[in-house]
Amino acid sequence: MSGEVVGVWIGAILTLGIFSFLYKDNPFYKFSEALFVGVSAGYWFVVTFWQYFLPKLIDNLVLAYTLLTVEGKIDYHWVYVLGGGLGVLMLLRLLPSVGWLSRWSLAFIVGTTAGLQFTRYLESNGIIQVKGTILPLIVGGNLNTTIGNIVIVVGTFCGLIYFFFSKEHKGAFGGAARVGVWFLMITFGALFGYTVMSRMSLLIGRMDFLFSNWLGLIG
Amino acid sequence: MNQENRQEEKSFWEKLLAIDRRIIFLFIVVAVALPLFFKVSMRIPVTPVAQGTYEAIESLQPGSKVLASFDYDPGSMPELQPMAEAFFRHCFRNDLKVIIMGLWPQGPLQANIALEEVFQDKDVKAKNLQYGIDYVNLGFTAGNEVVIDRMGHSFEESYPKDGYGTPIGEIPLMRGVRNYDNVDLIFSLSAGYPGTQEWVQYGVDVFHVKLAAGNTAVQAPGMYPYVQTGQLSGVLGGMKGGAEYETLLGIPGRAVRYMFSQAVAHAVICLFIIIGNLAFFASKKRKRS
Amino acid sequence: MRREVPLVLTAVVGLTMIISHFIPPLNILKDLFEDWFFIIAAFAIYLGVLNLLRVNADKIYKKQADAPFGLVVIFGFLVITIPGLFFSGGRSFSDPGTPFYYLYIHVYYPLSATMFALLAFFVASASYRAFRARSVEATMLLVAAFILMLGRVPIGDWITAWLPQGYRLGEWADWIMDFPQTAGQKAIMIGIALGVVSSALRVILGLERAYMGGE
Amino acid sequence: MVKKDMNKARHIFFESKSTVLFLIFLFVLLFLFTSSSIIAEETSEVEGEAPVAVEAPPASPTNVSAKDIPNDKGGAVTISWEKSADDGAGANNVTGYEILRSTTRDQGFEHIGGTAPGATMFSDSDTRNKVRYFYTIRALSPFGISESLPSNPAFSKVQWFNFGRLTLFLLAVIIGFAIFYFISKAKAGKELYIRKIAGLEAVDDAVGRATEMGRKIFFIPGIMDMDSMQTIAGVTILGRVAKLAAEYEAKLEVPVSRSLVMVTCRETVKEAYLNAGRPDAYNDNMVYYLTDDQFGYAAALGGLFIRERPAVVFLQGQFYAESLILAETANLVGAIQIAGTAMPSQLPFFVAACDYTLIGEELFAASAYLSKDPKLLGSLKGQDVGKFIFLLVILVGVVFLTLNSVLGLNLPNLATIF
Repeated sequence: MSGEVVGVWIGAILTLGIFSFLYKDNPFYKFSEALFVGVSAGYWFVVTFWQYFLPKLIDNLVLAYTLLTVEGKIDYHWVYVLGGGLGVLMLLRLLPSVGWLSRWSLAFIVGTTAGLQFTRYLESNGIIQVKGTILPLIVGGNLNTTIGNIVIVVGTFCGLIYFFFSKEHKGAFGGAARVGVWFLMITFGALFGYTVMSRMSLLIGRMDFLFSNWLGLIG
Repeated sequence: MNQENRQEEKSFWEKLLAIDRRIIFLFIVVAVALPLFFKVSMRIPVTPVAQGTYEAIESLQPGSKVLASFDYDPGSMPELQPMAEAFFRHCFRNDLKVIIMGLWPQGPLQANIALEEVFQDKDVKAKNLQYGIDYVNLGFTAGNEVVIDRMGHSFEESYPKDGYGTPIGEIPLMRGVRNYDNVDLIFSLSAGYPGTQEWVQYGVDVFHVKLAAGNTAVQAPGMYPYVQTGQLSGVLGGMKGGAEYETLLGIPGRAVRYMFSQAVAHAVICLFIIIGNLAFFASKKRKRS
Repeated sequence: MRREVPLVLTAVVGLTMIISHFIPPLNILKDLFEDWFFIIAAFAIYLGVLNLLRVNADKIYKKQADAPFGLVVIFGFLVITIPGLFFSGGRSFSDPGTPFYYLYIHVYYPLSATMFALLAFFVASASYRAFRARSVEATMLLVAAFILMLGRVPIGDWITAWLPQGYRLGEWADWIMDFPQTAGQKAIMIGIALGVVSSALRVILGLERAYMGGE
Repeated sequence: MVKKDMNKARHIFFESKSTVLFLIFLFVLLFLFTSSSIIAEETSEVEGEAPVAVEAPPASPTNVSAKDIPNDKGGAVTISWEKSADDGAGANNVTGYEILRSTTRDQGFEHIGGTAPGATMFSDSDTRNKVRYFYTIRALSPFGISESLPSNPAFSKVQWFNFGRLTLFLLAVIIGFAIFYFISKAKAGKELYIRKIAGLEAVDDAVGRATEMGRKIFFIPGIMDMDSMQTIAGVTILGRVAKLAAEYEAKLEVPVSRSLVMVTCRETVKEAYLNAGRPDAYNDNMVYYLTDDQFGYAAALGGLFIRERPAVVFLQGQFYAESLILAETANLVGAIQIAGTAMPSQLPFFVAACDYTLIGEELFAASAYLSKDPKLLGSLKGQDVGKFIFLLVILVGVVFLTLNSVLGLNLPNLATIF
C-alpha cells in the first residue's frame, strides 16, 4: 500500500469519526475531535514558528548581531529586541504573580489594531461607499438602471437612518428607519441563502471524497 | 422531558415538530449523496458578477501578467478549488502569465494542488509551460494586509525569494515586475481575513490596481457593494460561482458536476423551513383554542 | 504601572499608526510597529498552545474521566509539530512531499473540512425547528432567503419556466443581490465603519479599558 | 429613564449653533481642498489586430515623461510613455519594453526593469531623493530594438503630508472633534438622548420571567478574546444584566471560552452584585471557562442548555459558525433569546431564531445605552455626527446628479470631489 492510499484511508476514517457525532456523541467522535484540537494547535505552532517567529524576530536579531560582531556597528535592527520582549511578556500570563505584565503586550496589539482600522474603515467602508451611493435617480431611457439606482440610494439612506441613535424613530424619520429595516432584512435573507449554499458545498465536498476518492464508487 | 398534564395525544403537527433530528440528518445525507451518482447536465445560470470576473481575465492581452493571491485553506476547498482550477485553465488558454502568492500560509499549497490537476489536461500539457517563465509561485509571507501595502512599493521587499528559495531577481517572469504598476490584474481567491476585502482596501483604494475575485458563498454578498462602486471587477460566489466560471469558460469541471447535489440540497432546506413553519403555526393555533 | 503603562502604550501606538497614514516619512515607524505586532501575535499563539497543553496535562495528571482524550490532544500536537519542526526541510516545511505536507493533507484537512461540513446538518435541523416567520421582518428575511436559495440553482428557473425570460427566479435573485442587498450591505458597512472609528478612538484615548480586565 | 425630557434631548445635536456652524465651515473647507487635489488617470485599452509580419525593428516609444510619485516618502519616480506603433498594431511584434536610467541626458543609461507589451507605465522605486534622473524606453522585438528619446529630468522628494488623503484627514478630524465635544458635554452633566432599542427593553421582563420560573439565565459573551470590540460590548451588557439578576434574585451563569474573558467577566459580575447591594449572592463559580475550541464550546453549551433548560439566553458578542447551533438549541428548550452581534454573516440566524436581535452598530450602542456611561453615550453622538455628514453628502450628491440628468444642468459631481 502506498503512502497515498494509507493517507486516503486515514482521512476517510477521521471523516467518519466526526460524522458519527450526528448519530450521537461517542468515543470515536471524541477521539477525532481531540485529535483535531491537538493537530490544529500543532499546525499553527509550526506555521508561526517558521513564518513569523523566525523571519520577523530571529532573522532581524541575527542580522543585528552579525553587524555588531563583523563590522562593529550598532544597527537599527536591535529595536526588534523590544518587539521580542513584548512577545515574551505575553507568555507571562501563565504565571499568576506577574500575569499583569501581559497587559503591556495586549495594549500594544490593541493600539496597533485600533490605529490601523481607524483610517482604513473610514476610507474604504465609509467614504468610498458613500461616494458609490451618489447616483442619479433618473437615467433617461434606461428603466432598469433608474430603478436600480433608486433602490440603492433609498436603501442605503434608510438603512443608515435606522442606525441613528440620537433621534427617536417616529414620524417620517421612523418611517424611513422602518424601510431601512426591510432592506436589512432582505440583506440578511441573502446572506442566509448564501451561508446555506456554502455549508452544503462543504458537505458535498466531503461526500464526494468518501464516495470517489475513498470508495471509488463515482468515476 | 417536560411532563405536563397535557397527556392527551399530540396532534399530527406536534408530532411532526418533535421528530428526531437524526431523521432530518438522514434526509440531508440522501439529498446530497444520491445526486452525486447521477450525471445530470443542468443549464447553469450565470450571474452578472461572475461575468465580471470572467471578462476581467478574458479581456487581457496574451503575455499580460496576473497576480493571483490564494488566501484560503483546505476548509474551503470544495468551494474555491474548482475556481482555482478554472482560473489556471483560463490563464493558460489565453497565454497569460501567472504570479501566485498567498496571504494565508496554506494558500500557495492550494495553488500547487490546483496546478497539478490542471497540468493533466491535454491542452495545457501541449503548451509545455515552464516554471519561472509562464508561472511562478512566490509562496506565503506573513503580514496580512500589511503585505499588500508593502507590495505597492516593491514586491521584492515582501517576497525576496519565491516559494522554492530562488531570489526573484533570477526568475525571468519576475524581471521588470517591481510593483502593482507592472501587473495587469489581480485575482483574489479568498475565504475570509485577510482576503478580497483587504485587497480592495489596501490594494485598489491605495494603488488603483484592477481586481477580480472568487469568494466563498458566505463572503460573496459582502463584496457586492465593492462591485457596484467599481472597486472590484466581479466576484465568483462559492461552488456555484465556480460552476458559472466553468460554464463561461466552456470547460465543465467538478463544480458543474456538483450542482445537482447543491440544487437538491437547497430544495430540501426550503421544504424544511416550510414544513417547520406550518407545523409550528398549526400547533400554536391548536394550543390557543 | 499596572494600569498606566498599558494605557500610554495603546495611546502612543494607536496615534502613531493614524498619523503615519497621513505623513509619508513616518511610514518607517508604522512598518516597525507592524513587524512587532506579528511577533507578539506569534507569542499569543504560543500562549494559547501552552494553555491547551497545560489543561490537558492536568486532565491526565488528575486522572479525570476524559484523561485518555487529553492524551490524544497531546499526541495530535506532537505528531505534527515534531515532523514540522525537525524533519520537513526547515523553512520549506510546507512543500509537497514533506511529512508535514502529508499530515496536512491527510489528517488536518479532512478533520477541519468535516467539522465545517457538520454545519450543513445543523443548518437543516435549525431550518426545520428554529427558523420561524415570527414577525414581518423575519418573514421578509425568509422569503428573500428562499428566492436566493432556489434562484441560485437551476431549480428556480425550472419552477418559474412559465414566466418570460428575464422574469424568472434566477433573475430575481440577481436583482436582489445587485440592488436591495447591495444597499443593505452598504448601510451596514458605513455603520460599522463609524462604529469602528468611534471604538478605536475610545480605546486610544483610554476611555474604553475593559480589555484590560475590569474598569 | 434616559429620556426624561425628549424635546430638550432632541435638540442637543442642533442646539449649539456654534457647533453647527463650525461643522459646516469644515465641510466647505473639505470640498475646496479636495477638489483641487484630484487627479484622474486613464489607462488605455489595447485592441489586438491581425499582425503584419515585417522583419524590421519596431517603431520606438514616444513622449517619455518622468515625474515624482506624489504623496510618498520619496525614493520613487513614475515613468510613462506612448507605446510603439508596432505594439498591438502595425507589425504587432513588440515583445516588451525595457526601462533604462541615467543621471545625465546623453550617456550612462543602465537597465532598471522591463514590462510586458501594452504597458505604458513603470515606477522606479529605487531612486535617491533630489537626484536628477533621465529615462529612456526600449521597445523589444525579435527583429531588433529601438530606443526612445530621453525623458525630462525628474527627481523624487519627500512629501510631508499626503494630500491624496485630505478628505479622510478632515473627516477623521471632524468626527474625532464631535466625539470629544459630546463626551465633554455629557461629562458636564448634560443628559444625552439615545433612542429605544427593542431588544434591551425586553431585558427587564426576561430577567423577571427567569425569577418567576425559577430557571437560570445564561449569558454567552461570544467566542472571541478581549481584544475584540464586540466582546467588550458584550461584557458591558453583562454588567447590566448581572445587576438586574441580583435585584430580582435570579440565577445567572456565564460560561465562556477564553481565560481572559473569564477573568474580566468575574470582575464585572462581582461589581454588579456589589452595586445591587447583594455581594453575598455572588460567587466565582457563576462565571466559568469551558474550552477555547470553537465547536467544543458550542457542543458543551448545547449540553448545558438541554440539561438546565434556562429561561433566558443572552448571546451578546462576536460569533461565528457556532451561532446557529446555539440559537437552535436554546430555541428547542423554549428559552427567551436576546442576541446581538456585529457579524453580518451570523445575524440572519439570530434574526430567524431569536426573540430579539441587536443588529451591528446596535450592539455597541447597547453597551452605552445600558451603562449610561457619559463617555460612551457621548461617543455614540459623535458617531451620529459622522452619519449625518454621510447622509448629507449622499442627499446633496444625488440631488445634483438627478438635476443634471433631468434638467441638463451642470452641477458638480460630489462623488468625484468627496
